[in-house]
Amino acid sequence: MTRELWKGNEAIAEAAVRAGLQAYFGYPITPQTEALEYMSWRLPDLGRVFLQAESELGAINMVYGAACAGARTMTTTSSPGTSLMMEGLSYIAGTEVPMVLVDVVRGGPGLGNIAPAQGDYNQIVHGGGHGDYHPIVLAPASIQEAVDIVYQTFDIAEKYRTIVIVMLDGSIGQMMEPAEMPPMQEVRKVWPAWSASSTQGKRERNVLTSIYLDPKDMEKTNLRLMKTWQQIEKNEIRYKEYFMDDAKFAVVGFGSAGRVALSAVRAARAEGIPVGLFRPISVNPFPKQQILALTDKMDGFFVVEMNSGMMLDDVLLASQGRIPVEFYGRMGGVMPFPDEILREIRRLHAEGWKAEGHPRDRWLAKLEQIINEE
Amino acid sequence: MTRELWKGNEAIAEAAVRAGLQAYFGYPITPQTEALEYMSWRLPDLGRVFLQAESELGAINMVYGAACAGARTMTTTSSPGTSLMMEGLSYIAGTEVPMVLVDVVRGGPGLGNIAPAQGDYNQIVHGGGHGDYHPIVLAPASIQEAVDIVYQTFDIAEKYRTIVIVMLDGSIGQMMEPAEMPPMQEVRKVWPAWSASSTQGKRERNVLTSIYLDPKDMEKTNLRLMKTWQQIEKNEIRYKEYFMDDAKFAVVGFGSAGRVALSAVRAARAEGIPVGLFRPISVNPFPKQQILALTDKMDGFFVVEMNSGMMLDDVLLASQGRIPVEFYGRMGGVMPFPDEILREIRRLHAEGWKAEGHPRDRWLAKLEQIINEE
Amino acid sequence: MATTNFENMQVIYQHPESLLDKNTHYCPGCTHGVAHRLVAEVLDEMNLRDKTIGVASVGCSVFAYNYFDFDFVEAPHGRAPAMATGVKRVHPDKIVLTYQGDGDLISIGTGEITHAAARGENITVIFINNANYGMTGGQMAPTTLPGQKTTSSPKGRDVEQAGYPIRTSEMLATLDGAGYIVRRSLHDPKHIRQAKKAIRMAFETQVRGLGFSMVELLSTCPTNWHLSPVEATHWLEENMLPFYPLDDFKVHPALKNLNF
Amino acid sequence: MATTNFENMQVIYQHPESLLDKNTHYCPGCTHGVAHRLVAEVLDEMNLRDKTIGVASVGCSVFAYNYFDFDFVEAPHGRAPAMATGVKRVHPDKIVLTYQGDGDLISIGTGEITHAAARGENITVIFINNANYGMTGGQMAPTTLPGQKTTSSPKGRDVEQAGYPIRTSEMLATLDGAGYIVRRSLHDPKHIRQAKKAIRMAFETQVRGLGFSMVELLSTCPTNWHLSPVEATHWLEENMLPFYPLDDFKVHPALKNLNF
Amino acid sequence: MQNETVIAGFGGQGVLFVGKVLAHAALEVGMEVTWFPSYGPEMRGGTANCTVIFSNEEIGSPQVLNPTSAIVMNQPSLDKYEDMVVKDGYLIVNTSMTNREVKRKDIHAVCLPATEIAEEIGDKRLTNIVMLAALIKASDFFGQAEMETALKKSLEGKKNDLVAANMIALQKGFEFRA
Amino acid sequence: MQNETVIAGFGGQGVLFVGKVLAHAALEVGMEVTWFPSYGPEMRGGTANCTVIFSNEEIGSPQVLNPTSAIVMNQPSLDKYEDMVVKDGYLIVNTSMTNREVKRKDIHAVCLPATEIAEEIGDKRLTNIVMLAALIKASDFFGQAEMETALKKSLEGKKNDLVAANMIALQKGFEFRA
Amino acid sequence: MPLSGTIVVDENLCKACELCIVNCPVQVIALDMEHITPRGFHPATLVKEGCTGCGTCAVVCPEAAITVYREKRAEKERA
Amino acid sequence: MPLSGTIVVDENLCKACELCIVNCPVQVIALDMEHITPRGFHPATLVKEGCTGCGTCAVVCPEAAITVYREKRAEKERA
Ligand SMILES: Cc1ncc(C[n+]2csc(CCOP(=O)(O)OP(=O)(O)O)c2C)c(N)n1
Ligand SMILES: Cc1ncc(C[n+]2csc(CCOP(=O)(O)OP(=O)(O)O)c2C)c(N)n1
Ligand code: SF4
Ligand code: SF4
Ligand code: SF4
Ligand code: SF4
Ligand code: SF4
Ligand code: SF4
Ligand SMILES: [Mg+2]
Ligand SMILES: [Mg+2]
Repeated sequence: MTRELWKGNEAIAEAAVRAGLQAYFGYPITPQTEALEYMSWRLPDLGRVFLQAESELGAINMVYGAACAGARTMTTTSSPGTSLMMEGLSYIAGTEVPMVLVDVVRGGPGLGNIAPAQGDYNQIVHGGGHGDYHPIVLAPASIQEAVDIVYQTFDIAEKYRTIVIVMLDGSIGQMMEPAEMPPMQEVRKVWPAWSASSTQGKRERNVLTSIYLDPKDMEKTNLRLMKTWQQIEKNEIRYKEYFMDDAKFAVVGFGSAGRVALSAVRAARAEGIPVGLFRPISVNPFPKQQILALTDKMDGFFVVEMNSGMMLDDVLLASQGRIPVEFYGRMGGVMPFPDEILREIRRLHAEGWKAEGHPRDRWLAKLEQIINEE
Repeated sequence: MTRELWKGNEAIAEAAVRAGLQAYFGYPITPQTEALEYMSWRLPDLGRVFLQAESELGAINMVYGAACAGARTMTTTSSPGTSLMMEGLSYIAGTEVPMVLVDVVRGGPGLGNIAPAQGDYNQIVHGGGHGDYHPIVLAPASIQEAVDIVYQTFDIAEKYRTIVIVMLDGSIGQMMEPAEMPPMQEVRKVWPAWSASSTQGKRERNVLTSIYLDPKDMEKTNLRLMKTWQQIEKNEIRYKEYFMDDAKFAVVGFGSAGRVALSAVRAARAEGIPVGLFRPISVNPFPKQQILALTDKMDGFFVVEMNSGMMLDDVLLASQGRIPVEFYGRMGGVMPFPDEILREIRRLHAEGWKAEGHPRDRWLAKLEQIINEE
Repeated sequence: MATTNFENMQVIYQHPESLLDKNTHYCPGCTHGVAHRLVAEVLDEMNLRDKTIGVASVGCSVFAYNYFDFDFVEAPHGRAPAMATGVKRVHPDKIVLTYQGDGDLISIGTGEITHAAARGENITVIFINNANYGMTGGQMAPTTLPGQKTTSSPKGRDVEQAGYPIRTSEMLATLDGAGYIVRRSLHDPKHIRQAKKAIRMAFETQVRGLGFSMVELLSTCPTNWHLSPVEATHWLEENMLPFYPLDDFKVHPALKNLNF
Repeated sequence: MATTNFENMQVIYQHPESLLDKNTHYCPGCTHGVAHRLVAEVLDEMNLRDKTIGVASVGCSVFAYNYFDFDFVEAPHGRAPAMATGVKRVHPDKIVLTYQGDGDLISIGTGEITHAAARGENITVIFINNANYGMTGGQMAPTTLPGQKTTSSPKGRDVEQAGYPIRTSEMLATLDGAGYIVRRSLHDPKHIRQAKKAIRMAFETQVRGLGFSMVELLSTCPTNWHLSPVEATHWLEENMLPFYPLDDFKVHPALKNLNF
Repeated sequence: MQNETVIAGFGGQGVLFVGKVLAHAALEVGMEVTWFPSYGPEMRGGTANCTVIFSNEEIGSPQVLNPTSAIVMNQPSLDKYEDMVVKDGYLIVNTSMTNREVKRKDIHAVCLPATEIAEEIGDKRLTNIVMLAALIKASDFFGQAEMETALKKSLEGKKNDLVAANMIALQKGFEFRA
Repeated sequence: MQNETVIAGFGGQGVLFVGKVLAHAALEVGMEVTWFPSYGPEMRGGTANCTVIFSNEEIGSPQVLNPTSAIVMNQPSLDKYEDMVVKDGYLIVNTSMTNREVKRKDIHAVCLPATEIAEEIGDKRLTNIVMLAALIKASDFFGQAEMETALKKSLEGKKNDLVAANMIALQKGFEFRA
Repeated sequence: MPLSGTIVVDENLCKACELCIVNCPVQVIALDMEHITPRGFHPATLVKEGCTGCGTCAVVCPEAAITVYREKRAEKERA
Repeated sequence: MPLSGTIVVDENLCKACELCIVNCPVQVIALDMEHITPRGFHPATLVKEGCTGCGTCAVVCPEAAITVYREKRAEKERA
C-alpha cells in the first residue's frame, strides 16, 4: 500500500482518470480550479479529452454531448457554476445518460466567497433543475474517501443511467491528506448500445432526447425515473458511524462538518459523555431508515452543518418527530471549531433536550450572540 | 366591480403593470410567452421599460440591474428558463434587492413539454440557487387570485428586500377566467435610499454587491437573511380552507392540483364523505403551524400534486408523523381529473388509513397500474 | 394525360435515403423542410450517413431527429454547439452537425456558437435564419429586420429600443477558427441549388478537418409572417436579401479549388 | 536633494477625485490600476461622477467598487452588460459603465456583451485584456495567445485543441449597434495617454447617445505571467501588440470631429 | 350546479374563439367561468379543443373527464367525445364533417350540417358560431340576447361586417331545426 | 494522541511549503495527517497560514482553535497565535521579524533569528525550514532523519543545489541553541 | 427537342404549399382539388403534358414529396 | 531651459512596481531601500535633481500614488 500526500482537488481528478474517465470539460472557479488544471495536462498526456469550456453552461452541455456519445465524462465546479448547470443537469436527467459532477462548495449566496461551506445542499439535494428527478449525491469527508467515491461514481452513474454528484466543500478541495490511489482502469473501448456514436451501418439509429411532447409519454419517463430512484434508495445508502454502539445521543453531520463533529465527539467521550456520530455519506438518497431506526435508541439528534440547517430537514423528516432534534451550524464559509460543537454537546448532556419551537429558531438566537461576541 | 375575461398570462402582466411595475425583461418560452407579448406593447405605451433579453440569463441579470437601480422590476419564464436563472437569483438574494419572478411551470425534466405541471416545486421551494437563502413562493389557483397576488408582490418584495416568486402552472397561464383588475398605482417617483441610482452629489455612494470575502461578513449577511426569513415565516403565511369545519380528513393541494381537488372534495361531500380541502397559497413559507394544528383534528392528510410528491415532504415534515399521510400525483404535464382524486378519497374513507411504507412508494405502485391502463 | 411508361425513364430525383419517409410537423411551405432535404442529399452523396451524429436544437426543428435517419441528440436551447463539441471530441472520426434556428443560435446560444467557431471545432452548423422565433409563435429574434412586426415587436422592430439585427455570418467570420462560413437562401430553385453546394462544402470542410463550418440559410416562416408559402418566398427575397447579403464570408484556402 | 518650494509650483497631476484614496488589492505594477485611474480622470474632467453608476464584474477587478467614488453594483461573472442594461434602461439619463476582464467579457459573458453591443445599449465598457484569467490564478482565457503557457495550458496554448484567441473588438465592430469600439494599450506613457483619449471618446459616445462604446485595453498581469511589472510591459509590447493591433474598429460618424 | 362544455375540432375551426363566446355569455349573467384550452405543441397545426365551465360557485378543476355538453366539429372529435358526455348531456355534431350517426340514446344529440349552413351565409369559418347557437338553443343555458352581447364582446374591435356575419350565424344556429 | 501545528506568516514566506514538509514527515512514519491551508481571496498577497495535524487515528477537524504548536514567522502571527497555543504547547518565534518577547510562561517557546540564520546560509527564503527544524528539535515529534526524507520528498523534481540548501537550513535549525 | 419527363407526388407527404407549382418552368403542376390527403390537403399533381423532368419542383419541395423521372437518352448524352 | 518640477509619492499607495522609475525621462526616481511602507514595500522616491514635472511617472503609476508639481511660468506660456 502506497499512500501519498494529495491535494483534494488533484486527488479527485486522478481518481476519475483511474476510473476510466474519457472526457473532461470544465471552467475555472475557486476553490475547484486545481482539478481543472490537473486535468489540463493529465488527460492530454493519456490521449484523452480535456477541454476548458467557455463557461459552465458550455461545460455541462459538452458533458451532456459526451455522455450521449457514450463516454465516461465529468465536470467539476463550485457553487455559482453549479447554479449555471441546473438546466443542463435537468436535461441530462431527462435523457437518462450517466455523468459525474463534483461541486466544491463555497460560501454563498451570490458571489459570496471561496471559503468552505455546505450551502449548496438545498440546491443539489432538495432542489436541482426543473422537473421531477433526483441525482445521487455523495459527500465524502476525507481525501481518501473522496478518491474511493469518485472512483466508483462512473459505475454507479452507468448502472442507473443517472447523474452522480460528489459534493465536497472548499476545505476538502484545498487540503492535503495521504491517500492510496486505486489502480488504473482500462478506458472502455466499445460504445454503449444506447449511445449516439453513429450507426456505422450496423444498427438502428439512436435518438437521445428529453422532450416528450405528449404528457403521457413524459409521465412514463417520470415514472421510470422514479422507479430507478426507488432502486437507488434501496441500494446506494452510505454512512459511517462512530462511537454509536453505546451512545445515548448522536451528532449527525456530513462532509467537513462531520469531521469537525468527530473531533468534538472524541473530546466529549474523553469527558465521559455517551455521544456518538452518525455521518451520512450518501446525502441523496438520505439514510432515512437508519435515522428512523436510531430514534428507538437515542435521546436525541444533534445536527451539525456548515449551512443554515439544510440536512436538518432531512433528519427531521426521517425521525418523524419521535425524538428531539437540535441544530448547530455556521454559514457563509465559516468552519466551526470542534470546541463549538463540544460546548453544545456538553450543554445537551447537562441540560437535556427541550423541544419547544424549531431547532433552527433556537440556533439562530444563539448564533446571533456568538457572532456578536466573536 | 367590473369583472372581465382575462387569459392568465395577460392578467398577471396587467396586474404587475397596475402595481407600478417600472421595468420588465423577459425571454419567450411556452406556456408563459403571452405575458412577454403583452408587456411588449403595454409598457412602451405607458412609457415604461420593456426589453426582450437575449436569454434568460440576460433577463434575470437585467432584472438584477434594474432592481439595484431601484425600480420595481420583474421577469416571467417557464421551467427551463427558471433553471437558467438560478445563479442570478442567488446573487439577487445575496444582494438583498427586491424583485418578482413568475414561473409558469411546464412538464419536465429537460425540454419535457409545455403542459401544466408542478415539477418546479423542488427547484423553487426546496432548492434555489447556491447558498443559504429562501425566496417567498406564492402559488395562486385562479386568475383572480393570481392577479391579486401579483399586485401585492412588489410591496412584499420591497418590505423584506427579497425575491418573490409566483409559481403558476401552464394551466393557469393559458386559461381564461373573469377577474377584476385592481386600480392603477402611480409609478414611484423617488429612488429608494439604498439604490444604485447615482449620488447626484447629494449622498454617499451606494454599493450593491453579494461578495463578502471574509466569511465572517458573509455569515452576518446569512444571519440577516435568515432573520428576515423568520419574519417572513411569521407574517406571510397564506392558505385557503374548504369544508374544513367538520372535516375528518383533509386533502392538501396547491395551485391547479388544489382546484382539481376542490372538485373532488365537493363531489365527495355530495356523497356524504366528511373531507375538506387545505390549499396552501404561500408554499414558501409553508403553513406548517397550520398543518401541525390540523393533526389534532384530522384522521389523515391526502396530498395531491402535479409532480412526484414535492410538497408532500413539507406536509410530512410539518405533521411530524402524528397522523397518516397519503399521496396522489400525476407528472410530466398530466393534469389529474377530479374523478381520480375522488376515487382515492372514497377509498380512504372506506378502507381507512394505513401507514406502512412511504406514501410515495404506495402511490408509485398504484400509478404504474393507472398509466398502464390509460 | 397519357400514362407514363416508366421503363424508359430514369429517376432524376427521389426522396433521399438519409431522410426518413415521414410526415414532418412543419407548416406547409416552410423551408425548414428544404434545408432538411438538402442536408440529407449531401450526406447521401458523400456517403456519410452511417458515421453521422446530429444535434437538434430547440425551435421548430426540435424534432429534426424524427426525420433524419442517423444518430441524433437533442440539445437545450442554444447549447447545440457545446453538445456537438462534446460529441465530436469523443468521436473525432465521426461527422457531427448541428441544426439550429436563429433564436437558438444567435440569441440564447451566442456564447456557444461563438466559441465553437473560435475553437475551430470541427463540426458543421446548419443555421436557419427565418427572422423570428417560429416555434414559440413568432416573437422577435436577433435577426428580425428593422420595422418588422412580430408578436413581441407589435409595432415593428424599433432599433432604438430593441437594437439592431445581427449579421451572424459576418460576425463569426472574424474568428480565426472558422473554416467555412457562407450565407445562402432557400427562396427559389436557383438559390436552393447554391445552398446545397454550400452545404456540401461545409461537410467537406469537416471531412478535411479544416475547422468550423457553417451555412446560414435564409428561410421562410409562412405561418408567423402571416403569408402564404409562395408570398413568403417573395417577402424573403424583397426584405431579407438586401439586409443579409448572400456571400462567402470565410473560405479556408484548402477549399478554394473544390467544385461540385 | 534641496527641499522644494511648493509656493511657486502648480499641481500638474494629482489623485483623481473619482478615485478613493485607498490601497488597492491589485498586485504591484498591474495595469488594472492604470485603467482605474484613467476612467476616474475622464469622469472628473467630464464632471460626470455624480451621475455615474458603475457595474463591476468578476475577475481581479471585482472590487472596483471599493476604489471608484460613485454608485456601483457587482455583476455575476460575465453578466455585467446585462446588469448595466437593466440599470441604464431605468436611468437613461445617467452614465453607466461596466469594467470587465477578458475572461468575464469574452468567455462566459460572450452572449451578454454581444447583445449589449447589437442593441446599441448606451453604455460604456472598459475591457481589460490581460490574456489570462488573473483572479483565479492564471488560466487560459479566450484571449490567451497561441503557445502561451498558463495554468490550464501548461504546455502552451495549442490552437488545434484549445482553439484560437478571439479578437473581441474586431468581432463586436461588425454589429450595427456599436458606436465606438477601439483597442488601446497600457504598456507605456504614450499608449496610456492614447488610452485615456479613447476612454474620453467612449464616454462622449454615451453622453451623446450614440450607442454602445467599448475600449479594449491591453493590460499586464505580472503575477500570472511570472514577470516583474517592467518585464510585463515589454512582454505585452512584444507579444500582444502584434496579435491585437491597436486600432479604431468602429467610430460613429458624429464622433469623428471630436478632439481632446 | 356546474356546466362543462367541451368544444373540439381541427385547428383553424375557431374552437377556441367559440369557447370564449360561451365564456363571455356566462360572465354576462354573473356566473363564475373557466375557459381552458388544450394548448398544443409549441407549434401550429393538429387538433384543438377547449373546455368552458360555468357555475355559481368557485370553479374547481378546469377540465373534466365527463363534460355536460360537447360541441364536436369533426369526426375525430365525435369519436372521442361521444362516449364522454354525461348521461342526459348535450352533444352537438357538425354533420358536414362527420360520417356517422350518434350512437348513444341517453344524451341529447343535435346534429346539424353547420359548415354548410355557414357556407350559405358566405363564410365557412362561421361554422363554430352556428354550432354554439345550436347548443344554447338545445340546452337553454342562456337566452339569445345574452349570446348576442357575448358575441359582440368577443368581437370587440373587429370590423362591422364581420360582427354582422357572426350575428347572422348565431341567428341561423338558433333557427335550425333538426 | 494528536498533534496540531499552525504555521503562520506573510504570503511568500513559504508557510504552505513548510507545512507540507511536516505533513510528509508524518506520512513517513505512517501516521494520519491533514494539511489545511487558509486559502485567501481569489488573488495574491496578504497573510497566509496552514494547519498540519497528525495523529494515529482518523483525523477529525482539519483546523483547531488551540493548536499544540505554532510556528510564527512574523509579528502579526505572534500576536494572533501566542494566546492560542495549548498549555505546554510549542511556540516557535522568528525573532528576525518580531519585536517583542513571548509573554506566556506555560508553553515551550523557542525564539530564534531564523531569517538571519537563513540569510547566513545565503537565502532568506529558507527561514521556514530553519523554523520547522527548531520545532521538531524542541518537540521531538520526529527524528532528524525522517525530516530529511520528508524534505527530499517535498522537493522532488527540484534542482539539486536547492535541495542541498534546504538540507543545510534543516541542519542549522536543529543546531540552533537559544 | 426537350426531354420528356414526369413526376410522382407522395400524397402522404405533400402539404399543398404550391411551391412546386409556381416554380415549375412549364407550369404543369396544380393542386388536385378533387382529392384530399390523409392529412387533409389537396395534393399537388401533374395536370398537363410537357413535363421535361427538369427536377425544379423537387428542388423546391419542402417535404421531399416529389420523385422526378426523365426519359433515358444514349449514354454519351448523359456525360 | 527645462522647467523644474517635483513629485510626491503617497507611501500608503506605492507598491514599488518601478514603472515610474523606468519611464521617467530624466531617471530621477528610485526605490527608497531605507524605508518600508505600511504594506511592506520600499516606496519610489525622487533621488536626484532634474525633475521637469513632465508628469510621465504619474501617467504610468497604477496606484495613482504620485502627485506632480511644476514651476509656475507667466500666463502666456501656459496656453
Ligand atoms: C431555456 C429556454 N428558453 C426558451 C425556450 C422556448 N423556446 C423554444 S423554441 C424558441 C425559439 C426558437 O426560435 P428559432 O431558434 O429561431 O427557431 P425557429 O422555430 O424559428 O426555427 C424558444 C424561445 C426554451 N425551450 N428553453
Ligand atoms: C459563474 C462563475 N464561474 C467562474 C467563476 C470564477 N472566476 C472568478 S474570476 C474568473 C476569471 C476572471 O478573469 P478575467 O475576466 O480575465 O479577469 P482578470 O482577473 O484577468 O482581470 C473566474 C473564472 C465565478 N466567480 N463565477
Ligand atoms: S412556425 Fe414558421 S418556422 Fe416553424 S414550422 Fe411553421 S412556418 Fe416553419
Ligand atoms: S493577478 Fe494579474 S490581473 Fe490580477 S491583480 Fe494580479 S497582476 Fe493584476
Ligand atoms: S420536373 Fe420540371 S417540368 Fe416536370 S413538373 Fe417538375 S418542375 Fe415541372
Ligand atoms: S412543393 Fe411539395 S409539398 Fe408543396 S405542393 Fe408541391 S409537392 Fe406538395
Ligand atoms: S515628473 Fe517627469 S521628470 Fe519628474 S519624476 Fe516624474 S517622470 Fe521624472
Ligand atoms: S509607479 Fe507608482 S506604485 Fe509603482 S513604484 Fe512608482 S509610485 Fe510606486
Ligand atoms: Mg427562427
Ligand atoms: Mg483577464
